[in-house]
Amino acid sequence: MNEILGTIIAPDTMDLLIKYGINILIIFLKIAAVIAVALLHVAYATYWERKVIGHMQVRLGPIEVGPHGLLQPIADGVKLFFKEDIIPANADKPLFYLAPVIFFVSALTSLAVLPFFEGFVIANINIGLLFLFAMSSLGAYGIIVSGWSSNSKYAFLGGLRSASQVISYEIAMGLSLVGVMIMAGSLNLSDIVRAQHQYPTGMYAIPQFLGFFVFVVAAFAETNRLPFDLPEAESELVAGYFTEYSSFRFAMFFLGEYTGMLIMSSISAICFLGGWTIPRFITDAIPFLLNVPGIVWFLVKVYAFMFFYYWVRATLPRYRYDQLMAIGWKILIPLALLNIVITGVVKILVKG
Amino acid sequence: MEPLAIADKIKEKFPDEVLGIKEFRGQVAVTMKKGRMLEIAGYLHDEPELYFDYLIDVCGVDYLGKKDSRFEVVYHLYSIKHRHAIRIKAEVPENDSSIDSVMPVWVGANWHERECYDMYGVVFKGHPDFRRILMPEDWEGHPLRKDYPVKGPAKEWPGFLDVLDRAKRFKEFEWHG
Amino acid sequence: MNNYLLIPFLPLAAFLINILLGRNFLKEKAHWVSILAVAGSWVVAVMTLVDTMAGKTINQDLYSWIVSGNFKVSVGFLIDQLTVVMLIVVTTCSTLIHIYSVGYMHGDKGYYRFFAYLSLFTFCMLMLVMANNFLQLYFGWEGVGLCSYFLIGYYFDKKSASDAGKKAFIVNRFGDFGFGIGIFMIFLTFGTIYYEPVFAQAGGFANNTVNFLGYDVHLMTLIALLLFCGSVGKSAQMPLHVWLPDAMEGPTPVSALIHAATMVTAGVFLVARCSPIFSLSETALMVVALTGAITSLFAATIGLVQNDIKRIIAYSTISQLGYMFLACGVGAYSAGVFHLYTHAFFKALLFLCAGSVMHAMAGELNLQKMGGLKKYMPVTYLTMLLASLSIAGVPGFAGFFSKDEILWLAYSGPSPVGKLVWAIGTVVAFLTAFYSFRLIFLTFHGKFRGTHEQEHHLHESPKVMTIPLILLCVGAIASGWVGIPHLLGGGAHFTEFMKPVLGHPEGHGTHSEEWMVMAVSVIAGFSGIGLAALFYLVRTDIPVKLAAGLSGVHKLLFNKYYVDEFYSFLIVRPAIWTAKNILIGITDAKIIEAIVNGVPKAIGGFSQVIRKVQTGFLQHYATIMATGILIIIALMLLR
Amino acid sequence: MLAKLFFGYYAAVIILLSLLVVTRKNPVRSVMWMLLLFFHIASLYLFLNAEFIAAIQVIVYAGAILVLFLFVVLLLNLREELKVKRFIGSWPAGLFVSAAILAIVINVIRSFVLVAPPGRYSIEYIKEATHTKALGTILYTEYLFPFEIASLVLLIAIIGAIVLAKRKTRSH
Amino acid sequence: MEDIEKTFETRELTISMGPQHPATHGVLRLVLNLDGETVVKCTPYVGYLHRGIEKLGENRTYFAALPLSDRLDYISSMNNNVGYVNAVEKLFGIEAPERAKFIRTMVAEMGRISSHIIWLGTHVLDIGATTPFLYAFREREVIMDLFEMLCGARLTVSYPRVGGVRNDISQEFLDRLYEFVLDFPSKMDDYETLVTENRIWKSRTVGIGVISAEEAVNWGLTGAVLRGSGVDYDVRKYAPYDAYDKMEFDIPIGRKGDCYDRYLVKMGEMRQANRILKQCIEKLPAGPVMADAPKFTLPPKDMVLKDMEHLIHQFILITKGPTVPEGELYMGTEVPKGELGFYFVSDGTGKPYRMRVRAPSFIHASVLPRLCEGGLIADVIANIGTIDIVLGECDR
Amino acid sequence: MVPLNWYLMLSATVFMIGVFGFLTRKNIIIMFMSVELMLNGVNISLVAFSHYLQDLRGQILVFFIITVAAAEAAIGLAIIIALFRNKSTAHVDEMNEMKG
Repeated sequence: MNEILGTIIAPDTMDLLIKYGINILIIFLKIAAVIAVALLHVAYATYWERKVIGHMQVRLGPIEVGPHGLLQPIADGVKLFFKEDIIPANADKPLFYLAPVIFFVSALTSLAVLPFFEGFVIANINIGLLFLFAMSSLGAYGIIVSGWSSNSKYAFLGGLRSASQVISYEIAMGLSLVGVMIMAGSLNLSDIVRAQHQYPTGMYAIPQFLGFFVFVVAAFAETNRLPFDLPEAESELVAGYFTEYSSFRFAMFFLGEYTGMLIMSSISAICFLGGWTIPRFITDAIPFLLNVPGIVWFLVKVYAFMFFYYWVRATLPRYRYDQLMAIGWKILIPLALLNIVITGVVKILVKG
Repeated sequence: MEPLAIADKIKEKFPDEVLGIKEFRGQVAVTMKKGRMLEIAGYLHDEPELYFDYLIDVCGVDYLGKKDSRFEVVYHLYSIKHRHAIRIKAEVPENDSSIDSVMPVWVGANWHERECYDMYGVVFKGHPDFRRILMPEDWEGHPLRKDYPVKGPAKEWPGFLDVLDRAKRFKEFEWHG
Repeated sequence: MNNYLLIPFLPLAAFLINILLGRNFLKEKAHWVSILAVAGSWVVAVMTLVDTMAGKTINQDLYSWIVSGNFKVSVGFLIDQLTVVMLIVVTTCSTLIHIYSVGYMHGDKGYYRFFAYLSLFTFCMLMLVMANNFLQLYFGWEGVGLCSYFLIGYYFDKKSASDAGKKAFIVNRFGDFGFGIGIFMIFLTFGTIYYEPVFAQAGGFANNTVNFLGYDVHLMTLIALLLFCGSVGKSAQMPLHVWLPDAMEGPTPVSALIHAATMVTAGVFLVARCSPIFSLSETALMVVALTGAITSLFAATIGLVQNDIKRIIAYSTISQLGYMFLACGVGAYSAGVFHLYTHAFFKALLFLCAGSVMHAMAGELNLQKMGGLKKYMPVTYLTMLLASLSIAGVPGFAGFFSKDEILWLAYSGPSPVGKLVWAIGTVVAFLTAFYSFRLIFLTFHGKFRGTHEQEHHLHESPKVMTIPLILLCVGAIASGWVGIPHLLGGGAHFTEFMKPVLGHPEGHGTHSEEWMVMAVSVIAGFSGIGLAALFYLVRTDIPVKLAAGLSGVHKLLFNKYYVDEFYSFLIVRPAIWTAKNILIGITDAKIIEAIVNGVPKAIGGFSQVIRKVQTGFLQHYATIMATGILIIIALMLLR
Repeated sequence: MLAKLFFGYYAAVIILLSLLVVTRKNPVRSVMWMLLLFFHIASLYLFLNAEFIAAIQVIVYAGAILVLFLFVVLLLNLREELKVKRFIGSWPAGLFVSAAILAIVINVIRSFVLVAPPGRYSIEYIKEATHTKALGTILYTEYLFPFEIASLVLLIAIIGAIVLAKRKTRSH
Repeated sequence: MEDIEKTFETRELTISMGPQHPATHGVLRLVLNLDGETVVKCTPYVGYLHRGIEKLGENRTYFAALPLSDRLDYISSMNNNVGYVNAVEKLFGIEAPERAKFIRTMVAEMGRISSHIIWLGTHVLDIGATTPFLYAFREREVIMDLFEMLCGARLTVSYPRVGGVRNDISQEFLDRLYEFVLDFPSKMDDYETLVTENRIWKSRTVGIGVISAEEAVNWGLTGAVLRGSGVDYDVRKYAPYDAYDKMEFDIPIGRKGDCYDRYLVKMGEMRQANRILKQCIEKLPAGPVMADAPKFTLPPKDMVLKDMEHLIHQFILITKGPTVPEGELYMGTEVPKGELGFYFVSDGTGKPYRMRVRAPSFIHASVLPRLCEGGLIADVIANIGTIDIVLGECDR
Repeated sequence: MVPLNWYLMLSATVFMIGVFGFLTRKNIIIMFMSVELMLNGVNISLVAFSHYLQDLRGQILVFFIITVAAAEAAIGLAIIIALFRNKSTAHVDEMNEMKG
């Protein structure tokens, strides 16, 4: 038996396999850790949103489950798990099942290239930013397919709206990040953070204020948040593309959306706000801050951005669909292009 | 203008149409024949001294057994320019229960007339979208007629039977824990 | 700097601009483009003239057009003395007539189209005269023919106009057929169609003969006559003259430019250009001379009795063209070209004056309905009078010098028919003077014979029309002064100038003979004027009586010798009969249709089967394509 | 060995998915299979050290072109599609032709040997310069002109698509 | 070309908005024919809440029909009550005492504020702003509490009565109301900062659902919708009832007749209502709250329990109803939604021979197609929001 | 090391599957997708060649092919929409204007 095995797998191959195996195991552990932590953050992002908005709206938010309602996300999760899963009779079932998975997975996959602090990234690939674009463009599939397979007009309209919104704003978002790419000279997210740290201001948000503005607006639209939550504008289209979803499939959309927010916040933290670093001039002034681990800064930035999401949600009404498209195509994209031109020219001038 | 003066003016203009003028608590009602209702409406709307640009209300009244002509269609008019009002009542007999729609003059009569038809069965000729409004499309009878049973018709409305039937069929999906 | 390139291409550019943008953008401003372009051409032409006077000639290829074996055609330019004269004539007349047209065509709905065609014509004419090979010449030749067709039929909604256009086109085909064969013969003989080698080698072939239709024909005679065929057609000589009077259906500026000053003289130009070939053939020259003489007499007699103002001038043109051929035929090419040059001015002027009169008469053409216009249109009257004096050969005017030169060289030249054609020429000079002044007197003197409204409407033409008239008038008077013969103390500069190209025929006569010839022609001219004055100013009853008395002759002349009818009887009707009965009736119906219907029927039957392949499905085609690829790959790889 | 194993997996899945794409009745399903197919092809590119192309494959092909297909499929509402036959009547001919060509081509490829000398972009070189940079250098120097033309082609395509798909404004 | 046109027609998407749609404010159903996002045709369907209130009224005495008016516009039942009792009083020919009139004016304006405030919250919520909705409910809660304090009911109050009001108000009520009145303008400022000048809000409402003044009158619109178009018509001003002739207040008027103008008018009305409230409190006269007209008003309850005549009187009035002069009468009052009119035909018995309710929401719902067609689907929401309909009133 | 021939065979197979789809499917959208399959087949071989020849130009070509594919998809789908508006069908066998 061993002989046969030996003929199939040579001993050196065996070693190789073990080496690979260990590597793979480490990667899996990393993935598990990131996903678990990210999902926990997502869950508490919902709690935090409810608390923040509740206080903004002169009410308390969740208070019943656990102290200060702290266990509310878990209760919600449990509830969603055990709810009855209703599938419309005329739905295209395989696609109906598949859609939330695509949506959720494409959101989660983006986590793979995000560097949370120095050296901690699942896949430190050179085209990290491109990978993010690729994954975010895949989210559109989940939306379209869910809208279509539900076999409901509201869902269909919402799906189409949402997909065209996501696709349109993806262009603006991609272009807004080109300025960062030019400044950093790399597509690798860790390199971008390091390059940013070398930069005098320490954050690209200051020289790239135009790009940052475009990015923030586009990020709101990408994640279908107010004032761009047209696809799920409940007053018009009920709940948009996931009108017909319930139970855990709904939860997947929900989680996907909040993961999207988390990722957008992370990208903005990494590409514009200096990632896990803090500007040099601050550490020069207060050297003590250097002792704070990078992950803390990262989380602070991410949560500040998340807070901004909630704040906007509590404040602004919603745009109309044509206005939304007009803003995307007529304002943001030209602005982003302008930003690219300016950045390029300045870079050439500074270099040459 | 004073309501009575308005009534006189109308009578002057349409002496053959006006059947009677009645005042009660300062409000004046002019009873008309229904034949030239659209023309009268146009006159009331366009005559600069009257200028009844605002049609407050159109409704029917069923005088079953009280008057010769069973139905009356009542128009409440108001002039925002002159701030005066009048009530026009057109007699509609049961055997010929149709009258011209005043929609060409006041678009706002649209749903009032539909409701009047729904409740009394008075047909408004020239209405562009004439169908029931409050009652279901397949309802039989006109509920506000005096001879309509207060407890509802003897025969149940099929739509309701359908709902009952559906409720019964959905029973089996109930979860009897 | 090849600035002479601008000469033809400015008008071409104007044409393109007008035809592309005219309808929608230029509209009423279309003339600016054309006028500026042609005027630019004129300026460059004058510059070229100055160069050429200094002895500089150009013969240059610009662009290879056709290269096929040893047959090579290029777009190339030959600019020598002859060309320069033609350039000056063409661009001057063209410029003035363009300007004139602004007034004449004002308000026409095809305004831009008219100017586009006019510019195209100018381009083609310039290509014709500037060619350095026969094919380019032929291109220009056909080009001007095409433009002539366009412009004659300019009012295409008028049947007579479009018919006239067709007639001109068809009649010209007869001549061009010969011309084309002539060019083939040249290529066969010389192996090239460039002027330079052809003319250089021509002498070597002087005695060759060729078998043509079973006869041994003198080669040069054959070529010359074939080329002359083209000339006859284009220059409206007997017997192909019939199209020119009809061509008067076109707008008057067109008549002036194309059918008087430039295009019709292309035939003369061709003969002059090919003088080395013609000179080698006695017979050909004789034919040319006689054709010219007979045509001029023939046309002049018709002109005596016509009533249509434009047709009179048209016959006069034919007659004068005959004169030019007469000159060429007796070997006096330079005299012919000289007459061409002077004629261009006064004939264009005559036409433009006629146009001006028409303008005033609201399109009326009949002489009998005019009269007494002198006081209404002084400028037109004066210019037309001067032009008529010039054409009548009154001493001092341009026409006198050129005509005298022709007559003298005919009289004294070596040509065997010289004396005969001189005699005819003298008679024609008399007739010319007579009908020209008949025209003047009937139009401008006496009482107005038209309707009252017409009289009311009479007015002088606008400045934009009269100024070209005045300018041309200067030409009509003065253009001859460059060729005042030695006899009158002049330098005969024109002949000297043309000498390098056209040679210098010497008259073999004494001074007294020369004086005699001159005197005879002058007397002929003055007597013609006098007779006209007698007939149409003093004794206006004579013409009527004469017409009645000689009714046979008058009728013959009035009906233009029945040439049209004769052609109609001889060619047109048989052709139509043949077409109707034989071609349609038998060939078409019985033979061709049988084939035409039978073959398709057979094919149709067959394709009923085949058409199933044509399914209309993209994929079936794609499958078949893929099958083809499969077969190819299989053949290539699995061989 | 491992590489071959992986290649075997990818090749098998790619072929299977291609077949699924061309044989599914429901166009939406076809699009979804195609999506998966593009991912596998992108992974294959990663094996060939073409990470930028792989990213482009996902972003452009999967993220843009295929979404466009999906959009059109949905806009046309092809539910009745499921009721009709998916192949044209003469499909055996198509099958035969393509299979025959494939057989011949594969037969030829079997004996194909690469003889050209390797170029200067070795894996080490690319690793050092980073793939994107190496690609960009060539693209913006040697292929600048085609690159600009490609952008023009895209622009024209966009305009053309808008013109074609634009709804005529109602006259009444 | 014709074919292409036809294909377009068939490719319109028909969606049914409602009757269970969150933005239709009740059981309104709109069938929308969409061409892309543009509304080509809008057909409202009403009647899902039809309870036959007119028929019911004909079979009840004038007193017993009062609670029916609570169920018309359940958001502002107080105003409906006031309208009803005013019409009946006019028919009877009696007049309420001065204090009762002031109290009625007061509670009517409270009802107006509470109705407008709920309109504001829901309308803004429809457009997507969540926070003002909750703010609005905070204020409404105060008024609801006050109503509860007044008569025990929060929603269907039936507080005004024919000939006066049910009971006199307490000093505590007045104090708390005064507190509210003083506080309210600052709350209004809060809403306005969040909404009025907001760019997104303006881009959603300015120029949307425009209806001109002539057209608005011709359609028979009333209330804020009419005044938003620039027509100066308010029953309180031009046919005053209760104590409105003693009040100083302005009528806010719009100019363009779009959603934004209607919004501004309603906001202005709330401030005016607050002003009226203040005046009511300040000018409130002393005296009885029930008219002294025994034939038409119920006797005091304590007397009924003590005295036989009163008991018989009460019995007759309750069972048979009052004896009403024969005649017919229309009376309109300004409720938050517009002009609410009651038309009675009396045949001399204690029950109305015909009771007609002229409901503003009914008319306003009928104008929806006019406002929505040609706009976008999102504008439908804005339009429904601003015309402010309540289906209970619309369907009756 | 995987031999180049394997990649080429894979590429040819994908390409021919695309051809098969193009030749046989009724639905014009699927036909378009088959064309995309063919392009992808070519791309595989280009990238493979690029790898084995150590020359990046193959990838540049892929880049251009993707560009052209995007343009083609845009135009093609627009045509499909226009066609669908006129004929209400996406089946090639119902578009037989060319039928002889």
